[in-house]
Amino acid sequence: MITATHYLALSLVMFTLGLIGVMVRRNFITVLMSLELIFNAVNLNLIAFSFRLGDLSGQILAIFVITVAAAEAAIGLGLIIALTRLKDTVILDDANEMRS
Amino acid sequence: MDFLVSHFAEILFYILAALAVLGSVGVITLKNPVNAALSLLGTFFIVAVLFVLQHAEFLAAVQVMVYAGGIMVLFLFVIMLVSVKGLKTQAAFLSPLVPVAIIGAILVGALITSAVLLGVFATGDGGPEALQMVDGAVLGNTEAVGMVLYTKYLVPFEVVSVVLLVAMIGAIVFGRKDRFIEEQEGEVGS
Amino acid sequence: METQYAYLLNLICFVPLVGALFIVFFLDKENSRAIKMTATVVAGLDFVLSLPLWFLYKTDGAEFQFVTKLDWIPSVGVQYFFGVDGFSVLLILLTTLLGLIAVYSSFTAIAHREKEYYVFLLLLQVGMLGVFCSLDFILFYVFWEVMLVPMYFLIGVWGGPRKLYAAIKFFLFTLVGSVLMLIGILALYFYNSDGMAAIGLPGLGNAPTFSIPSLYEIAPQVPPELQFWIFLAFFVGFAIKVPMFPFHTWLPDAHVEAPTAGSVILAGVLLKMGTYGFIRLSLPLLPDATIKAVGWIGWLSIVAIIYGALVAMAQKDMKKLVAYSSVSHMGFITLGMFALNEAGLRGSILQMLNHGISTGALFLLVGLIYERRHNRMISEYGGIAKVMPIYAMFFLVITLSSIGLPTLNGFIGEFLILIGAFAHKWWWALFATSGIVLGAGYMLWMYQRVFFGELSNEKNKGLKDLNLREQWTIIPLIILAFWIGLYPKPFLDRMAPTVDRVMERVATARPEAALPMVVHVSAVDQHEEHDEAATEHGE
Amino acid sequence: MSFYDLIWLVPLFPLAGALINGLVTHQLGLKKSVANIVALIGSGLALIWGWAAVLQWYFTEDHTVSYVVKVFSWISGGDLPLLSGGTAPLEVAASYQVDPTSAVMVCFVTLVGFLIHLYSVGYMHSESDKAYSRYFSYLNLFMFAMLTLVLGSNLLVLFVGWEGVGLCSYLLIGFYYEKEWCASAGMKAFIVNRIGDFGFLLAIFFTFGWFGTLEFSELFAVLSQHHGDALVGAATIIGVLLFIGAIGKSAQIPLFVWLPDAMAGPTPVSALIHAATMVTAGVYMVARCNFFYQLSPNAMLVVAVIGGVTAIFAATIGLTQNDIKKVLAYSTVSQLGYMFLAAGVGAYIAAIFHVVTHAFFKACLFLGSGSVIHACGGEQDMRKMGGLKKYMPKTYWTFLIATIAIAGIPPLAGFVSKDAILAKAFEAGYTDLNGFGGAYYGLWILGLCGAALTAFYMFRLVFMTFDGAFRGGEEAEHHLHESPWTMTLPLQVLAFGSVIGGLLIGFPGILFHKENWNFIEGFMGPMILGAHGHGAAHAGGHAVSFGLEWALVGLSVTVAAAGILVAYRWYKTDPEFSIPNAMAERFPFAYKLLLNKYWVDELYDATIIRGTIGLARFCWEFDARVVDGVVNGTRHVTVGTSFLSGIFDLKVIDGIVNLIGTINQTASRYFRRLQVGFTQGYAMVMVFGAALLLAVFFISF
Repeated sequence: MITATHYLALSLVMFTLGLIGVMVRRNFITVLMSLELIFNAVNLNLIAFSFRLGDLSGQILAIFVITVAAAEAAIGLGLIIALTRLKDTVILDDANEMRS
Repeated sequence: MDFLVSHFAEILFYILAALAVLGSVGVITLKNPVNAALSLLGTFFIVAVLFVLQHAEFLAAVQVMVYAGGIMVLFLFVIMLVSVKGLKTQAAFLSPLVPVAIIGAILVGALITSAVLLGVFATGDGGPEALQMVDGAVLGNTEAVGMVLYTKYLVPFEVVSVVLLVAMIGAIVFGRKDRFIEEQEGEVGS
Repeated sequence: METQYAYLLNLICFVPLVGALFIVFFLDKENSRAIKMTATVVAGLDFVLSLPLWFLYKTDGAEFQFVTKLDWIPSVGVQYFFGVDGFSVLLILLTTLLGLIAVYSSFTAIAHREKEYYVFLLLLQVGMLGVFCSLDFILFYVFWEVMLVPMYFLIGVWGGPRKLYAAIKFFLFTLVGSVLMLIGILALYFYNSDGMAAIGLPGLGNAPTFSIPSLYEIAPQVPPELQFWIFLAFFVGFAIKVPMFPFHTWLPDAHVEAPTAGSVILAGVLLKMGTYGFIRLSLPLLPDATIKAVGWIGWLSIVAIIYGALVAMAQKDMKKLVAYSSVSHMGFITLGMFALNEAGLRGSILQMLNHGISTGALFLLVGLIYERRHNRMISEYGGIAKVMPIYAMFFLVITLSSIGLPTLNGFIGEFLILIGAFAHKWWWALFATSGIVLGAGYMLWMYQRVFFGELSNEKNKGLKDLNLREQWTIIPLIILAFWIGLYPKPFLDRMAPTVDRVMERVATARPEAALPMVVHVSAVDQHEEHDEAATEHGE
Repeated sequence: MSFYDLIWLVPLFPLAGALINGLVTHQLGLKKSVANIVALIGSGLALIWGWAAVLQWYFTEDHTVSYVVKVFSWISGGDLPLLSGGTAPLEVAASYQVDPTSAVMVCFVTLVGFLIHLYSVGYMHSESDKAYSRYFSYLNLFMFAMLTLVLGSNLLVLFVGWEGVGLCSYLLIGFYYEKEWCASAGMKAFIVNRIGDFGFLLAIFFTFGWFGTLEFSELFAVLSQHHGDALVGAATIIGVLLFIGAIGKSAQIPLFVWLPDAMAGPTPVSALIHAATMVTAGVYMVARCNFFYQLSPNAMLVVAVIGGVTAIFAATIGLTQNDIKKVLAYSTVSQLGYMFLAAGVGAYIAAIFHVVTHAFFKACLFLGSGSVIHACGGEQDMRKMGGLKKYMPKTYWTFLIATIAIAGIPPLAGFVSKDAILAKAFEAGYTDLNGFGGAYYGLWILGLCGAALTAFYMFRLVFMTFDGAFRGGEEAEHHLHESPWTMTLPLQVLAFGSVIGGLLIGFPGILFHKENWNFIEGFMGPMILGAHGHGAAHAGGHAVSFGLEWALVGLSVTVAAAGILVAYRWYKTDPEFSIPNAMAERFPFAYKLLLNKYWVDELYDATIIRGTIGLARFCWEFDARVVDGVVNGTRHVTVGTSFLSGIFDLKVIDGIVNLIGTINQTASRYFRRLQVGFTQGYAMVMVFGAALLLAVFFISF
């Protein structure tokens, strides 16, 4: 019978993969995508507990997480556009000066 | 066959889990960002299904609409913008840091699991059914969520809306071409 | 406790202070005449005030007379306790006389910064008089320290070429001594009141007090070991001041570098502080330790006598020679004192006066010639008697007084000391008398090289003899020298009660520290229980 | 109030004279005549008062006891434990006494003193006014000191006089202080005396230590009772120590070096101090303290031996001296040896008698030599004199009489007293006094040889100076003149004294069975311990038979005559003194030995004087290096530690502070590399940070 542990294990794997993605990939967009992955893992976790505890607040929190993720993605992509306009590159390494 | 039937739920979960993991790995390893985006899209869908399994139907819907529909479209749009400008997108990995990152991630993962394992033993008073009940009448998950959202969690709801607003403004500011940046470039050039 | 005329003592002690303050505030630096006059008047007044002490002191009266006793720090038992006995009266008179002479002998000697000079001279006087008058340990210690500072400045500012080295050496040497003395005082104080828990020594439980007469009472009860340590602390403090043999090296430097008046007072009175301390504090307060210490202190004094005389013989500088000669003379005084019999003690007290007079005069004389020729090397002089006959005559009389020629003061003191030392241990007198022969040797040799022979050195031809003022710095001392030489009875009578009391107190020592001097001890069983009444053996 | 009650006026008059001369006439530079009058009055009054007191005392008081006059109590030293147990109060009074010994001494000291004062008036005339008054003030001061010494009633007052005369001899020898060797002679005299006084002082302490008193009368009483041998040890120690003092003062063997040099002083000084009075103080002291010597045979032997040896030793040196005053000086040392020989054999009265007679003729000789030197313009070398007989008849005759007296030709004073000494010496040997008979015999023989030598060198002196031709230069011969009356009168008085003095004072009654004619023996008898009654030394009757006495007289006269003949033969007949010169070549070493006084001075100089100065220098070096070194050492140590703490402070503490600075710097250099905008790096750091936090959380949980 699938218990919360299974879901937790899955969310853990997804979280770790997302984390690796953020740290390893040089492409800014891919990094954002990995970030989205982490968000999903968190949601999965919340839902698992919400199901297990029979308490809706888990789902409410997941909704909020999704909205924040959306906002975050918007901002991230805005950044990418600004970056590309400035540096014509999307590789994170080149963006290493604070000056514009 | 009865094995399949009796264990249908477990088998379904394992398949979905495997697919989710595969999708995640794809997001990380695929060189071309478009392929990665698609793999991410797949992962979103798998997660939505999992939500359904967990009686979080409203959430699954929201997941599909917001994530898959909204954010993925945004990503693809930006990817297209980037490839139109012909920016170099190869050299995907930071070779020296790969092992460090992996170890780090596993470490964090191990720590979180242990936290979670400890949490597993937490027991709630309600069962899975409670997810659909509103004042004792099983209405459905969405009604239950709406009821709770607009009563108990009204303040956070408002706060989140403000966050969204701020994000929009930010995105607009980044997005449009305004005089400020030209001046910078003009100044730098002189 | 005769307290009649007590105001006199306070007046004597603090008139110079008032004078000094007056000079500081009311006289400006330029008109040196006014400063000199005030200083002389103040010193003169001080001397005149001290004269009645000589007549009013009743030899058969109470032990301490002219007593003023006021509470100063009652919680700790410190009192403003002034009082004198015969011995202090004599020293006070010596101090005021030498102070007066020092002031009016330095009119021409000191040119720069006269104002501070006279102020320091008067402050020094206050310090010295305070030491002789105070009968409270803390008051005694305060004046003991007060005395150092002006002397340090006198040497340090108006001294000769190596004045700073000498001043600092003098100051540090004496300071170390006085600090150790303070430790001794405190040890005694605590033992008297509530004991020293730290070293597990139970106190006597009396009321805490620093007054010396009351500590005299408890002296016999102090255990011998503690007495020994306190004696050692006192000994170092006083031996440096005397100065006794190993601690004497500051004296020649201090004398050579000090200005004339400074070294007159240094030799005349400051050296007496050490011996005064011994007689006033060490002997009566620590009878057992004194008796044990008689042996090695005797040897130290004999070494000082002979060693001082020999080193004096090898000197080329007149002041250094006189300085080492006073080491030898002070050796006599300590020898007489630790012979622990009446003649020895009387001799040492009288010799203190004599040494003050003769060495003080010697330094004045050397100072006078130094003022003329700014040189103290004996080789520079020769045949001075032809040019300065009066000076030569004065110098001769003082030299004879210092080598102890009969009919002069030196002889009386030395004779009493030697016969006292002889009564104690006969070979003590043997060695000490050789000191007299050496003394005659180096003094006359110096006198001959300076005054006799041809007037070879050109610079000496123009020397003019002493004028009236300069003569009157020496004449009072010569008159005193002849007076003590020919008729010492009044002096001896005034110090007799002090000597008897010190002897009584030393005799209270426990039997096992028996008085070694009485040759054949009657068959007193030595090892009976020691706190049984100390039987008076011998007589 | 009789004269002798105010006996203390006798020393006071010269003291007053000295003070007036010293302070008034000298300072104001008054004329010589003032100084003369004051000085002469001073010593004259002493003479008159002294003789009056003595005579009055002689006729009214009992002679056998000394009449003590206490002036004031001088030193009071409280109770003192004695060597003999118990305690005694130390009460020393300034008191004088009149008794036979001091009477005799006072008489001849005042007389000779006054005569020499008179003589000095003429002799010192050439000096400046100031020096003149200074001279007379010192001379009067000497009279005061000598009279105090003689009249003192206890050892301490005697010591005061003792040191007083030492001081005056120092001042008067060094009178011509411009001349370096005069001053050093003065100092030498004083220091040698001081060495003698070292012994004297110890003797005083021992006396008080044993007897608890210093008064002669009390000591005499205590010692006359004690017959047991308990006190022999004490008496010996005190006797020997006292004798050390006497050696220093009366220039005996080890400490005689200062007397020949003392001739540097003016001649009247030599006459008064170094012939008549001061040098005899030692003899007087031994005679005064005879009770010590009577009790201890060893002390007496020591005195006798040193006296005898000095007599012969000084006589031998006198043979070769060419300076007229040096000859007289050595003759004085020799005569003093005789006096101590007499004291050593127990004949204290003979010693004092010889002192008196010696004072007369030796003073006459010195004053004579003074007028000779005065005439020859300060020349003292006999080889440059000669034939003065013609120019100075009075001086010549008085000089000749005195020489005959000293040579020991009867009936003059010299013979009487010297013969008495030799007789007593022989008798001591004969009666085996205290068991040292052999030693006394030897000393008697030495005495005889000495007498011969004395006669020889005295007549050598007379012949060399007064006979033959004048060997001095032409112009010196011109102002050869007889001295004024002030100088010749004292000479004549003294010559007269040396003629009749002997018989008058100590007539050798023994030779004529008339003991009581010997005035001095009777007069001073009671003063000598055991003179009557137990006296071991010489019992009532004479051990020596009558015939033997005359034989002794004959022997000593023949010996003296032999000496004179040899001198006559060698010096009178041939003016070139060929024989003595020949003798000198034959025995060059002996001649040089005697001429240079056995090199005693050089010996002392090399050993004692250089030794003490060397030791003194060593002590000074030691003092400067070691004792001061220790002090400076502590200074360096403290300076060193402060220096170290300075360095420590600089290096360690500052070091730490700087270290922290450098750490930051280097650390920042590394960290900077982390902060390069490498976003992924930041992410990684965040992950590590989070991991770390969680780990900590779990561990603590």
